[in-house]
Amino acid sequence: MTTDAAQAKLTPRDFASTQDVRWCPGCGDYSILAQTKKVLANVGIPREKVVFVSGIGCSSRFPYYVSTYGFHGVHGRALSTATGIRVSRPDLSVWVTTGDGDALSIGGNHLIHAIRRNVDINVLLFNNRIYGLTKGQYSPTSPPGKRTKSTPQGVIDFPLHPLSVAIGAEATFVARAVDVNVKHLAHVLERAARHKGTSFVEIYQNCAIFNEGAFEYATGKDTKEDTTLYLEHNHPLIFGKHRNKGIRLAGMDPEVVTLEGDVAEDDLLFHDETQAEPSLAYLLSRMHYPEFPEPMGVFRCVERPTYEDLLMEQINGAVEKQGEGDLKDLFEAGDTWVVE
Amino acid sequence: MTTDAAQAKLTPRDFASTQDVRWCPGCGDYSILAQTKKVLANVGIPREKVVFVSGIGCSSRFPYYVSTYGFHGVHGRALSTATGIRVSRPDLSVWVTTGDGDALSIGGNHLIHAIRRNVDINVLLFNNRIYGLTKGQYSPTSPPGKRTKSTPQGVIDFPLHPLSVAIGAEATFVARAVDVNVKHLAHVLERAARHKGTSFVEIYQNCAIFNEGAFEYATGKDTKEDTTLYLEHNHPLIFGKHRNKGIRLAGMDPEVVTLEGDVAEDDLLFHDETQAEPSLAYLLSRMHYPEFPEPMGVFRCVERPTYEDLLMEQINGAVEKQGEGDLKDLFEAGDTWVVE
Amino acid sequence: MVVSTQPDQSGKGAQQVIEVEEIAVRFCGDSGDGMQLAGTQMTNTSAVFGNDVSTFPDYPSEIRAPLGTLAGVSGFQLNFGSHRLRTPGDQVNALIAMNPAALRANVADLEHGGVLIVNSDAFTQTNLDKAGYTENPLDGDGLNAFKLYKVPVDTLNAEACAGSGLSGRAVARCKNFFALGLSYWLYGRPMDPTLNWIEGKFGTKPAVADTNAKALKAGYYYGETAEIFTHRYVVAPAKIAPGKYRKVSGNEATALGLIAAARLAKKTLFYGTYPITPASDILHDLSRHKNYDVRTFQAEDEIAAMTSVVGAAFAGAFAATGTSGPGLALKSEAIGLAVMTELPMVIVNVQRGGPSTGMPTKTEQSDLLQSLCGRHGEAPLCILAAATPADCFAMSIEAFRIAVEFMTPVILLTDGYLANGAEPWRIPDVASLPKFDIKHPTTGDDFKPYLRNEKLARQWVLPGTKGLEHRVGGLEKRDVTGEVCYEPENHHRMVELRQQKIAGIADTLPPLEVLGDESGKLLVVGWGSTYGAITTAVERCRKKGLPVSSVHLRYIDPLQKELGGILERYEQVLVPEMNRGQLVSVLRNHFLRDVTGFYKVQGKPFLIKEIEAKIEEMLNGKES
Amino acid sequence: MVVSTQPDQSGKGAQQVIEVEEIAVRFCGDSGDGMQLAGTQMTNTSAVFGNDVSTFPDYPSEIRAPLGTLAGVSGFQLNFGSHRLRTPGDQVNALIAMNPAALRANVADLEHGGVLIVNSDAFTQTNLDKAGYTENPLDGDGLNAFKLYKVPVDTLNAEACAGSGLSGRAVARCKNFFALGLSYWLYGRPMDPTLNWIEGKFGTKPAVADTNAKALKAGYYYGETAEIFTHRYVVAPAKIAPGKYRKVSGNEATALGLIAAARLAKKTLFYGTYPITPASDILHDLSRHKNYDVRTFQAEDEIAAMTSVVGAAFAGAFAATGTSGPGLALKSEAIGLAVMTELPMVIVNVQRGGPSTGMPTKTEQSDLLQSLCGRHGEAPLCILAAATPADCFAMSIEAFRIAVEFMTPVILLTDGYLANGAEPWRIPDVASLPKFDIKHPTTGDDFKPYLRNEKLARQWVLPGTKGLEHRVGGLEKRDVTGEVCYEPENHHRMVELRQQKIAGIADTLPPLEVLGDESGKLLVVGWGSTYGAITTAVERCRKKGLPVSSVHLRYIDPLQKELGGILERYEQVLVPEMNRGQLVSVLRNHFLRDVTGFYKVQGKPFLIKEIEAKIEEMLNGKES
Ligand SMILES: Cc1ncc(C[n+]2csc(CCOP(=O)(O)OP(=O)(O)O)c2C)c(N)n1
Ligand SMILES: Cc1ncc(C[n+]2csc(CCOP(=O)(O)OP(=O)(O)O)c2C)c(N)n1
Ligand code: SF4
Ligand code: SF4
Ligand SMILES: [Mg+2]
Ligand SMILES: [Mg+2]
Repeated sequence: MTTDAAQAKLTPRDFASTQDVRWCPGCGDYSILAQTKKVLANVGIPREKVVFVSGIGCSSRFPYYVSTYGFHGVHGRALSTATGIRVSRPDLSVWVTTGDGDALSIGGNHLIHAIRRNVDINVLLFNNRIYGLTKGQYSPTSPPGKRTKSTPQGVIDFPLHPLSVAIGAEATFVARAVDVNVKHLAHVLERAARHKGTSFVEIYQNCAIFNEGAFEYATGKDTKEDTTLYLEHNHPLIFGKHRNKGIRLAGMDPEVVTLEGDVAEDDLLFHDETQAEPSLAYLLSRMHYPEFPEPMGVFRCVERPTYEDLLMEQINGAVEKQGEGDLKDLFEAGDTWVVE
Repeated sequence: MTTDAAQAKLTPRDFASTQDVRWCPGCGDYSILAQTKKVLANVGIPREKVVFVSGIGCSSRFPYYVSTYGFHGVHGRALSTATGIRVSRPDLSVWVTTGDGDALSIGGNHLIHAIRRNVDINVLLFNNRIYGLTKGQYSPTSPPGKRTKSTPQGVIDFPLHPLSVAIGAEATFVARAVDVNVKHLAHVLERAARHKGTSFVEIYQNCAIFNEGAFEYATGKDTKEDTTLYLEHNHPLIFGKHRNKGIRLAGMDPEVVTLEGDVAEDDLLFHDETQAEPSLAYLLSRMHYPEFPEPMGVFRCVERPTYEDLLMEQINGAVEKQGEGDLKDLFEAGDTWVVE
Repeated sequence: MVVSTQPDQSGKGAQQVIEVEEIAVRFCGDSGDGMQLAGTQMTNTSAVFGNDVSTFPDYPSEIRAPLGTLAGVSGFQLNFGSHRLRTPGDQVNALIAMNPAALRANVADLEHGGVLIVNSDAFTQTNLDKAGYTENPLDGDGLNAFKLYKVPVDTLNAEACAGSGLSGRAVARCKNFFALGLSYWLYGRPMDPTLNWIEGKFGTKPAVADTNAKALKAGYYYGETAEIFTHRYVVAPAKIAPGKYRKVSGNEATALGLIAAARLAKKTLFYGTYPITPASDILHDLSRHKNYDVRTFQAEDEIAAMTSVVGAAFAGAFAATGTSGPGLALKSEAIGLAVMTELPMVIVNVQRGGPSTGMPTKTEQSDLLQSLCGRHGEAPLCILAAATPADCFAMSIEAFRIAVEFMTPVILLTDGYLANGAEPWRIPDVASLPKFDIKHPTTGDDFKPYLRNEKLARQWVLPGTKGLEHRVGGLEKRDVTGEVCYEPENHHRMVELRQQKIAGIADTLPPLEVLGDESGKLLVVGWGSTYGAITTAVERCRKKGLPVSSVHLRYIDPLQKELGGILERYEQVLVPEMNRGQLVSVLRNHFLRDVTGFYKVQGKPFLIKEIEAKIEEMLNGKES
Repeated sequence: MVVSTQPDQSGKGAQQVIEVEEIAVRFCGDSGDGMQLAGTQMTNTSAVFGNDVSTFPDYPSEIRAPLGTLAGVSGFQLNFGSHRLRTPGDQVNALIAMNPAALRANVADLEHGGVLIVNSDAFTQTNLDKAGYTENPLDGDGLNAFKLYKVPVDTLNAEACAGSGLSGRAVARCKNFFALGLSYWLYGRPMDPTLNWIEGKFGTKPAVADTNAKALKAGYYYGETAEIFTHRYVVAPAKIAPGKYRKVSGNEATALGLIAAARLAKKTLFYGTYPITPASDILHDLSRHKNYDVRTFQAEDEIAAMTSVVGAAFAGAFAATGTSGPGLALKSEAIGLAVMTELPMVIVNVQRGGPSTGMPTKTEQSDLLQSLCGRHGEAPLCILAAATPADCFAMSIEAFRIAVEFMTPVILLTDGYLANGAEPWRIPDVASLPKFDIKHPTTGDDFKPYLRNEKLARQWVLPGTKGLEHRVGGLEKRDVTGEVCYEPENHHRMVELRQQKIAGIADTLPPLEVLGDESGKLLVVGWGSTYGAITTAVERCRKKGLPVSSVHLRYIDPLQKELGGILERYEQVLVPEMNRGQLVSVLRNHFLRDVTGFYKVQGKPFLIKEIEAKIEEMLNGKES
């Protein structure tokens, strides 16, 4: 939802609640909170028009820390709860903060169904590849082999890749960011806020206690340029400390090439976030470290009517055709008879 | 699971149960039942080693009609039930029959999680694009605009495409067939039966009562050659009454071309079901009527260890390392003390 | 029951006319034979004629079982009378069977000496085989117990409709009207209402309209002219409160009630649900009333449905869901969230045969305890139960009344029998309906989300209200402020407060009325859909002078305050339930009062006579 | 409680030695301060020393709240005595507080006149601020009620460990051992067990081992030499049944019991679950025992977990799941399927504070009614409740015994207090454990899936058995054959049979024993984790000569047969519960017996004295 309400401009601080924040020192959630407040201020939606909805998890504590309306629901059901809110109140800006367990384990089904209906909700998935609140069991995004409280010999479940799942359900807005790259995170969050329809954002989030360093490769000073690739619409896929590496298509498969000799920028795969078919976005979602740099930014951003708009069309259409419903007509519809 | 047990070969009739089949006249389920029995006989798994598991729906009545072991569970949970069976009994051949509502609406989460774990289960999704048993509400695969019992003004939910969802979860075996093309259906079912890991098969199934003709385009005598495309491994994508149309890649997007002039077979997209990356399979899953012919057959078939094999590895490994668990050791582990 | 008999005046037929107080007719045939339509037509005609009516359809549990098989038989039972009717009738007085399977599946319910009309044309060898008859029941004397009339319906119908220009199949499809016409003659029903309906329905297809009308008349005149019928029956109009009426099933009435409540409060009605038999029709009905700002949401499952309803309630809509047992089980956790967040919503549970998938198309009353206790922790809420199909309307409105007045989820229990059964509904004057005036707070000066009013209800804030931004959720709340709070004493107090709030609803309930004497030997206590059978049985027993009274509970939690005192005034208490004693355990627990449970868990409602017999048995001291 | 006092022989110190029967010590500090370890060490030492022990940890509900804040305080309470102990102690006799926040969060639980040792070094301005102290509590006389000892632990520990070669932070990490040493001296505990433990644990890192040992000794000798301590306390060994012991928490014991049951039956243990506090540790424990053919499956949610367990049971495994309230709610529908398919499985429910997300880290007994009634339809099953941490072992085995003997799901109720509390467990001789001999049918001559034995249990067939291929599911079954069946009488009968089967379990239960007189003025009835507090309270009252007895229920459904008779033999019945009277309603319903409920819903267990007081109040006739 995007309302640049002409009103006394709010500052990020205005979006802070009175509750003191209770995440562990070093938790990536702090940075996401800070950037979200900044974006809310930028987008300029009045505080009372915003609702944050969550399930259960460290990430799901989020609504307590923003001064908007908030609903801390049950585990995994944030998206269906948010859908109920949006469908009955399309005037509200609805945000969901959720975890990799909350959204992809117990809540996986609600996620793909909200996405396919394209309900206008901004979904921030805090992916720390672990169950934080319950103290360190593996999650659907934990890498195979990882030893956790519930997998002393290592994870044997093949992980789900959040963006691939979202694209499998044909999401209209799909993006990725990482907690510590705050500028880019804020940029992506603002793009999500301005998209009409379900905006799905995966945020790499460091769990300092149970999965410290899980994203070291993507955030480390001297590794990040080679392990991540920042997408730009209509630009070729270039990355690397020296910006001399790129992604080229070999048939249907991406390959890493070095920009030298006969390999020019024009030979590279160009990003097009508006491509109607999600196949490119899907292919990008398949690029994983270490084989590939992991794309960051907006993978896909296309228009499709939202569920609630289509519903309101039917409702308003019905009112136009049949007129505001009147109870007397309702009661007397069908065969009636009178007893004197 | 694939055991060509050397034993008195069973016939399809041997796989018929004593229950009389109770689907409506003209229901596509009859044909799926017939072909499945044929395949069971071909594959040669002993009857007692086979378990059919289902949820609730017309399609989920299936287990009653085969003479193997069967479990008719609750709505949407066939895959998690089957997982419990496979994990505790890897010697059994486990099959799931499910509907578009059972597997993709209430059961969507269990489907993607079984798929990502690659539990060795053969999943037959009877896609009739409607809720049959509950008499005609729309399902997650019903096309937008469709008028059903619960959508008198037409469906406003954008549909889920079963194969795209399965590929979003990185399924190792993905295929499609249609009820009335029995030869091809049997072929696909046999391929599924022989694949190790989760085999996901979408079957276009006609609901004669609540969605008659939904697949007319793909089955009609004079339309089917132009509306469907039968995939062959390592062969170009060719279709059409006169086999003169093909699919070519334009960047990342498929396009329909006619084989004439300077367009030769070699210019077409070649199918490779074994491609490690699922991007091609995903792209194929995006080809929908009327813009494209809808691919039939095996989209993807790759090897990946199954969940239960990895689990048994850990178990056997533990036994080798620590020896068969002994209760005395178990009880006396850790700090103990003796009171005289 | 026979009132008087005299020779027929009307037609030339020499039949005797017998006047009776009520008649139960059942039409049965293949799903394709249009039996539901025939039954509905005769119901409407009888209602317009001035009789009281009560009906119950009996669909096959298979969608479309093969033609002519037992599994494919569809039936419709109509009870019409010259006095108040509360059930479709214990026993069938007249059975119209269109084929052997229909005969086989239904003949057991036909009263001894009852009228049995069969379509003799359908008794072919193949059909007999499909029905599992080794020999034709129409030959031999297996049916001697009944007044058997073999009518070659197919032939007669075909003859009557000859030259209609319609195809043979189309003509055959009219045979239900032939059968209907015949029953109209047999029971002295006017044909006009149905003729008008045909006109209205097929007006655009004159040939079809014409042929159906021909078939109807042909059936009627066949009765008059064919010499085979020895009796006719007439049922005088009933004394019914004047007013405008329509027929409603329980599910229709529930949908009407939900819409009415929302409209009366000038609110959006959000209905989030997942289809399940026998609740789905509520969704179907509601989805057809979008111009009443009804927003139906068919969710991916019951958990999504329930949480969407919680979200909608938080957002300020009139939020409701409908389901049946298995769905209610799945909603348990989310309902707990609704209790903790103290938001208003209505959960309609149309009970069916359990446990598990059980007998999905059959009726039962076995979700009472799940409704009461099926949540973790101490999670009290309000539970209502509708007594008749039309009562579903009143109770749906009442459910919303309580939900918003006390800021609580309310479970409304109905069941498959109410949902599909139908009765006349006296259309209320809109002005006479309850008023809803809902006040959402609008000013922010130190607003406290969990501050309670004298009814212990917290305020219902609309998101979007400036200055009232706040957060709620499933964690324990600090009293008044609503912040997350783990303090021991606070938790203890909040648990008590939530209980007291629900208990307090009792102060707003209508008094519980006793049918019969205020005290005595035996009290029958019922709840929900057993109302019709129990009340009729008690009335009949009282006519016979038996010292029995009854109370019927439409409020399960909290119970009406009078109940405890009433129970004490009777020597014995009988509690008939379509379960294994769920209300019995509630009564024992609340009142430490020994009561006699009378259980029927057969997927079918009680018959009046079953309860009558039980009452007599207890009064004859066989029990207790 | 003081037994004797005399001047100290041992050290030079001039302290008085006081002999006492039991002591409750609580260590508290920052999550990082190693308080759990210190407490565990003192527990083991005391156990080895021959005392009875009972412990309870108190973790912060935040994962890692900021250093030095109240939210970050972690505590460990140890009760050790010269007689049988059943609780961690009502009141703390000695509190060791490592910083201001720890003092602030715990001092209220310290007895009047109790020992209070504080790490004075930690009482800096920043720490005082973080704890919310406006002034330093160590100055002024706010703590005069206690024997306050200000010990500069950081300094002394640093001095003692000087020259260890370890970093300052590493040395600081040893301060819990300094505090431990001091308490060892104060309570005359031997240091060897801990010194040995240090050796074993850090053997590979001599510097670390050495420094920890130094710290321990330094603390010990500080007590001896510093003149500040006026008293020492000794607690004589208890008379404990001879045998080999280990300490177990309720969750550990549950895991041990599940594994043992499966091993005894030579079966695979399948444990399908979804993590949830406070049940997750059962999963963690089981996942470390793969060599016992334990197959843990962390499912995507509780519904998948439960249905996977149903599948595993159908496949022939010993199938179990573990969860807490919200998870049990989600499992409701699938448990109904287990009831209908009559398959054996164990559902462990570790209760926590509800409703909804409630107070997840706190204990409660409020899922009894959900366990009993939280399913649609008539879906009876067996419910057990463990009484102590170690009892979780016995009851897990008993749960499987009943599950396979009667082919039914069994719910085993524990709670957060049992789950995390620990007590000594006398390690049983494997040969003394129950035998399981499970017979799966192997021959096919007209096999009937729902044919029942004298216990009404059907047979458990292993898929893979030739000739026994059959289908089961959630639809109603025909008696004996198990085919799908909608016949009215059959349904009625099956509903009865399922109920009778569960009722029949009572015939196989151990007799219910009364503590105290077989009849009299007052009976206290408890269930589950209240055992320790109730039993101790009743024993104390009886010592005072009060006419009170008690029974403790570990079987909730069915109840033991003796209960009804027992209840009749007492004038009054008191039922303490950590809920609002869930067992009370069960007793009232079953026995039409008025009982007095005594409810504490604070997320904390009953104190012994609270129950003592209530007993005295009732016997003084204030109640009833
Ligand atoms: C129905 C239910 N099941 C399980 C839980 C326990 N639980 C709470 S949060 C959580 C997962 C947390 O992981 P994630 O969603 O990744 O959030 P994070 O804490 O990592 O931010 C679990 C299993 C619960 N609260 N409710
Ligand atoms: C928990 C639960 N919710 C809802 C239902 C009702 N129900 C049974 S089958 C079904 C959907 C059937 O559609 P599908 O899965 O496509 O199967 P089909 O009948 O079309 O083969 C529904 C909603 C149920 N049985 N259980
Ligand atoms: S446990 Fe991890 S995710 Fe949770 S608050 Fe702490 S650091 Fe953050
Ligand atoms: S309703 Fe449709 S899907 Fe179900 S049996 Fe009939 S034809 Fe088949
Ligand atoms: Mg996480
Ligand atoms: Mg379907």
